[in-house]
Amino acid sequence: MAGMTNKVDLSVDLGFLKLCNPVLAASGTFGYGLEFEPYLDLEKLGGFVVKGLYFKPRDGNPPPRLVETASGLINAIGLQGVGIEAFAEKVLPKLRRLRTAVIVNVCGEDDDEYAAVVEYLDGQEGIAAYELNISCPNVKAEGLCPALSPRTTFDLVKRLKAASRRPLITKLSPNVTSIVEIAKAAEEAGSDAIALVNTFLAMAIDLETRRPKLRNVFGGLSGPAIKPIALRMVYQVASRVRVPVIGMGGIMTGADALEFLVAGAAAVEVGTANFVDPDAAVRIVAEIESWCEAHGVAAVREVVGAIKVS
Amino acid sequence: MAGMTNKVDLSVDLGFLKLCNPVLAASGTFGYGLEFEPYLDLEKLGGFVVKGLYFKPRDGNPPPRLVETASGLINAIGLQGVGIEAFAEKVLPKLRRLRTAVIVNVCGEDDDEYAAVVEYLDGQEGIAAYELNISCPNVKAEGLCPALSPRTTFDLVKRLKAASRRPLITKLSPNVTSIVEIAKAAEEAGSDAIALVNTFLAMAIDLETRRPKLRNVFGGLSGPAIKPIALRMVYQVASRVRVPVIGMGGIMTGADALEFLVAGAAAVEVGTANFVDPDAAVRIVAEIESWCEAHGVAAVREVVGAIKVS
Amino acid sequence: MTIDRNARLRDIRNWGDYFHLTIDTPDVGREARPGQFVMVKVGDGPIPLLRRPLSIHDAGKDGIELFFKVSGQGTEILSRKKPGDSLDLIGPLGKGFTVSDAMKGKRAHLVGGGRGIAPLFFLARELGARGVRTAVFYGGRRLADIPLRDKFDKAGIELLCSTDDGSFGFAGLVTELVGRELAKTKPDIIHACGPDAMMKALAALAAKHGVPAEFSLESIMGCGIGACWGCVHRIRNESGDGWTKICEEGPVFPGERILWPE
Amino acid sequence: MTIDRNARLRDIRNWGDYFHLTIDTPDVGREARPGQFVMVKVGDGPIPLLRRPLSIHDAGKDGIELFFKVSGQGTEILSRKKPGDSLDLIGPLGKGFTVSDAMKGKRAHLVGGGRGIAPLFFLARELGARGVRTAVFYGGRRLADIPLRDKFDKAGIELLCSTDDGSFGFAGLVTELVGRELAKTKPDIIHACGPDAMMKALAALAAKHGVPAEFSLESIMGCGIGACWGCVHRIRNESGDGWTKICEEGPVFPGERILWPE
Ligand SMILES: Cc1cc2nc3c(=O)[nH]c(=O)nc-3n(C[C@H](O)[C@H](O)[C@H](O)COP(=O)(O)OP(=O)(O)OC[C@H]3O[C@@H](n4cnc5c(N)ncnc54)[C@H](O)[C@@H]3O)c2cc1C
Ligand SMILES: Cc1cc2nc3c(=O)[nH]c(=O)nc-3n(C[C@H](O)[C@H](O)[C@H](O)COP(=O)(O)OP(=O)(O)OC[C@H]3O[C@@H](n4cnc5c(N)ncnc54)[C@H](O)[C@@H]3O)c2cc1C
Ligand SMILES: Cc1cc2nc3c(=O)[nH]c(=O)nc-3n(C[C@H](O)[C@H](O)[C@H](O)COP(=O)(O)O)c2cc1C
Ligand SMILES: Cc1cc2nc3c(=O)[nH]c(=O)nc-3n(C[C@H](O)[C@H](O)[C@H](O)COP(=O)(O)O)c2cc1C
Ligand code: FES
Ligand code: FES
Repeated sequence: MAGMTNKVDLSVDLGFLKLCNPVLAASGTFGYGLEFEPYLDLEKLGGFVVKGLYFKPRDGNPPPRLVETASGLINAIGLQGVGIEAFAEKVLPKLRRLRTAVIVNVCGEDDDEYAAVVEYLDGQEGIAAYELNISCPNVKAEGLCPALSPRTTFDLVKRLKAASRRPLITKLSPNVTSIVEIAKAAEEAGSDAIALVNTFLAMAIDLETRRPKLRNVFGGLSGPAIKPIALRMVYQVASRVRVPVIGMGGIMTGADALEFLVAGAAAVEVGTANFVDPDAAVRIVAEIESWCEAHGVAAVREVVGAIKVS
Repeated sequence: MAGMTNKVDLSVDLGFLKLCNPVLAASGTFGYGLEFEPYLDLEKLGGFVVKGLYFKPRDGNPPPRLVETASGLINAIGLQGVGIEAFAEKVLPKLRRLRTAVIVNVCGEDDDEYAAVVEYLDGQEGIAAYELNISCPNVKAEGLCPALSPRTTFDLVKRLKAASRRPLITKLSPNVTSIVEIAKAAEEAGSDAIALVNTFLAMAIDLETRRPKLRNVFGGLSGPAIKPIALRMVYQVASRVRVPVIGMGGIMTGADALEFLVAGAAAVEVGTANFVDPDAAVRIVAEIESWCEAHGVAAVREVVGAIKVS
Repeated sequence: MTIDRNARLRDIRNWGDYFHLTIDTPDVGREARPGQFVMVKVGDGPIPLLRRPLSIHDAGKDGIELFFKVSGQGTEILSRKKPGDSLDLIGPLGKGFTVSDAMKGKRAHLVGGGRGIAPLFFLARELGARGVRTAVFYGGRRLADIPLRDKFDKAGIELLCSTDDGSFGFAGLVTELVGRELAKTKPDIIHACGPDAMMKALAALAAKHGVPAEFSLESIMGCGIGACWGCVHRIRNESGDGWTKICEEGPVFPGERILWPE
Repeated sequence: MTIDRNARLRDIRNWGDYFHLTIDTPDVGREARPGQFVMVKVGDGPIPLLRRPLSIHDAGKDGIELFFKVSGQGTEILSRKKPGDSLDLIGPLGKGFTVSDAMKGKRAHLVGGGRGIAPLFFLARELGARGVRTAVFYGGRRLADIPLRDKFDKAGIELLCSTDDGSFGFAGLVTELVGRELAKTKPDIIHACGPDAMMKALAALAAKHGVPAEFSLESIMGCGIGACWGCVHRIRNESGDGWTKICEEGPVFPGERILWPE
């Protein structure tokens, strides 16, 4: 935690967005940001992505919505949320005052709803970018979502790119055969960055009752368990697309974050760790800084994509 | 470990093969079986699947070949093995004497090699079935294997079905968008059973050297970390195909095994657990038996597919 | 709402599976109100991954007390801590029971089932201090499940016990015991915490007798701070019946707002 | 080859990061030969998932001794065990150093670097018992890295120490110290265990002086029993140079069969 001396240049440049450091809080794990004010200084983050928003308020799935697994967490929240209007009226004015990047995670039941959210938000100030959540496994049957096919990814991103005045970050699903193919489709459609990964479609069974532990049957697996697969996908994608990649999946420490940067991520998102330690994201910033200092790294962007494969 | 009283009927019938209990040791984690004789009675297992065999001996990948992750293990062995002739001459005669199901995990660089292995083994006695390993992520670049597409799965299984006099179990890869689609392709092509899952394509990075921890860069993730995803896939497939499903992925205890059975698996395979406890597979048999006893389950097959989803 | 990474276990006692911890954590202790809870980190690694919610059993200027039953891996790990061990906890969290000076001279029934007794000691003390005439109904399956009897007695709190198997006190469910009392004297409020089935039955009972009631709900909690939306319960709101985060708006809700699952 | 789930830690000592365990495990103790190892389960959960290989530092009818350096999570957990704790280990595993009566009167150099000294105490004792004239070369970075000096001295085993920083004994790499001795007296065999770089340099040295040498190799091990193919090293075999499982055919190999990585 020592040494916030700013000797290390932690800033990263995504092209469309400059961040004071590469650590963002991940959507759905950081509420609307304000929930965390008692625990950390939001302005010490590179930024944060608010919980996924549909146009309309959503009630989400019935509980139980969470189950722990070995080094992992399965959630089936089902994107409960206040809807875009309540967000713009009640939450956004407070976020706007913060000197940190506020990214909105955009959802939709269908392409039209995504477009409506983007259009509506385009009329609002104080948003740095949209993260298109085309990859939530908890909403439709058995994890169906646009990010499962290059075609639906391309079509949706293309439409939203044309509709939006803001940069688009497309967030991909790991539940696919070729993450590279989907990433390329998003890039080709004009996405300004690629974020990955969302959660893995998973389930757990209560042996005594013989019922799924989640009322929704299926949920999304996150946490340290998924890190090795997420890191692999980030590495595969980062070397194949030109746009910046934002990596995530099981990041709990500065070292974890640095591994994603080394694999090629230009920035990272911290998800489940925020539940364990509400101040995890700023601790991770501090740990990255300490590591850079100890390793003579003057600017964190030097380690981005620095992986040596011979 | 108590109560091997045979009060519970542990036998399961895969149609083409009756097993004295539903627990098989998984390929690649149980050597050629004989390595485990000092630690357990092989005949107390439902059976075991020997390490993947190509026609020719194979040298495998350079080390490091293993790396531990949170509740997981990534391996990049690369299917080192003695080849089919040495196996038939030196190993098979010893296995033939065992009263347990010996299943051979069949590999190939291309379709012709798979066919050659099957043809060669068809001339040998003492094999209960072939498990077609069309899903090893450690052999070709970035995990490429036939099980990634329904087309290649169908073609290969169809060809091998026609070539083989023995039942075929097709072992699927979890690294796909729709496991159900691949399973159906295997079933349609004549596979007598579906085994899943093989390992998840993954990687780990050594932050200090900035190199992948595995010399092969990529490897396959197994162990408790993957169980929630594996269980989900087994559940999805079991309700969609008519042939029996053999489930695996992170089974460490009898309770884990029973969850796979409840999800619809007719039998299970135990993998990484064999490394931790060489007698894990028989312990799991005993734990299943105790659980059945304690829960008034007279025959383990009663719990197969017993999941209640309302 | 503090993260205290250096809370210190001063004392740990147990009766079978039930454990009582005394923890030095002044900031949390001073702020705490009855019915609030803390999120405790039980291990250092990712198993178990999440913190565990535990009600504040009592609080003072030096810290808090917890009372829990070993119910799985997390509470098992916690039960093996030793005096002097440092603990990492977040609290006080949530909104607690209604405690106000306006209650002076009124009568409150506090109903706890099993580990659900945890928050009621603190509540009984605070109500007592405000001149509320408080009776605690404490139910368990067997004698072994109501280990806090002496503690309430010593604190001079009126206590009525029940056990399902009749090994101590009233023989039967605690709700039956409460029902008999309600037939005699009607309190001004009921506060309760316990298994869902107990609370649901009690809610019906309270409604029947026209007594307002407050319930402390349980749920698996991902974060305890309103960030994960994991802990929801059906609650009647102005805007309709929605899934409401019990860590943030609760865990205590008035009975008439709670929609119990079938 | 036994799984002893009830091995018992009798004694644990340490010098900084280096730990010495005395373990009651009679079956393993009786069977053990120098250079063999055990696979120790360090935790009960899946973190870390795998057992850890540790050389048998000494053995007798009651059990074995281990000597290790805390090198990561697994050895750290092991270092926190207390006397009386039960341990779960498998062993003895692998093929050890060559120890035979035919060596009587001959001269052996044993070379250990850092934690690599572990198997050499048992070996030195067994060679000594067979009338082999044994000298142990024990190298470390600093004085703190060669904590077993006294133990060898007390056992009456000839010991030559080196430290890279010159804080004790010969100032320099242990291989330099061995090189100087080789220039004076040529042993009949060299046995070594230590970091790869040390062993590689020593192999060159031994070859130059025409002295046969045996090396105990290290690798990450998945199983220790030949089942996972994880622990391979390039070894010259009759059938060519292949990746060979060191848990099964090793961990000790004659120098001329080992192909060192670049
Ligand atoms: C606000 C709040 C206050 C609480 N206060 C207390 C208290 O003071 N004393 C006490 O003994 N217990 C209390 N609980 C319950 C306690 O949190 C759980 O018993 C504990 O989290 C179980 O963790 P575990 O790791 O031991 O068991 P696990 O292995 O996680 O779970 C054991 C079983 O309990 C279920 N479970 C897990 N977490 C919860 C939960 N939060 N609520 C209900 N069921 C759960 C699991 O699904 C499983 O069936 C409280 C819960 C809440 C929400
Ligand atoms: C046959 C054999 C005998 C051994 N005997 C001893 C002994 O007597 N005393 C002793 O101190 N150590 C010994 N080792 C090394 C010891 O096994 C490792 O230090 C230990 O497994 C590290 O585990 P960890 O969880 O503490 O560290 P980890 O966190 O697992 O690893 C720390 C670092 O060591 C590397 N590493 C992990 N396992 C091994 C390994 N098996 N060999 C080499 N590097 C590894 C990792 O890649 C990492 O860089 C032996 C190894 C083998 C193969
Ligand atoms: C409870 C929960 C809710 C989530 N909600 C969202 C969401 O609304 N939108 C989204 O894009 N991702 C959502 N995610 C996925 C995370 O943003 C992240 O992609 C994933 O959890 C992997 O990162 P982690 O392992 O660090 O948690 C959610 C994850 C969790 C655990
Ligand atoms: C070291 C290792 C080697 C493996 N080799 C093979 C193999 O040869 N053929 C195969 O089909 N699967 C192989 N597998 C995959 C396992 O059989 C199994 O599908 C996978 O490990 C998931 O099960 P688990 O989590 O219980 O280990 C291997 C797994 C490991 C860990
Ligand atoms: S526990 Fe996370 S929102 Fe309530
Ligand atoms: S450690 Fe598994 S084969 Fe050697």
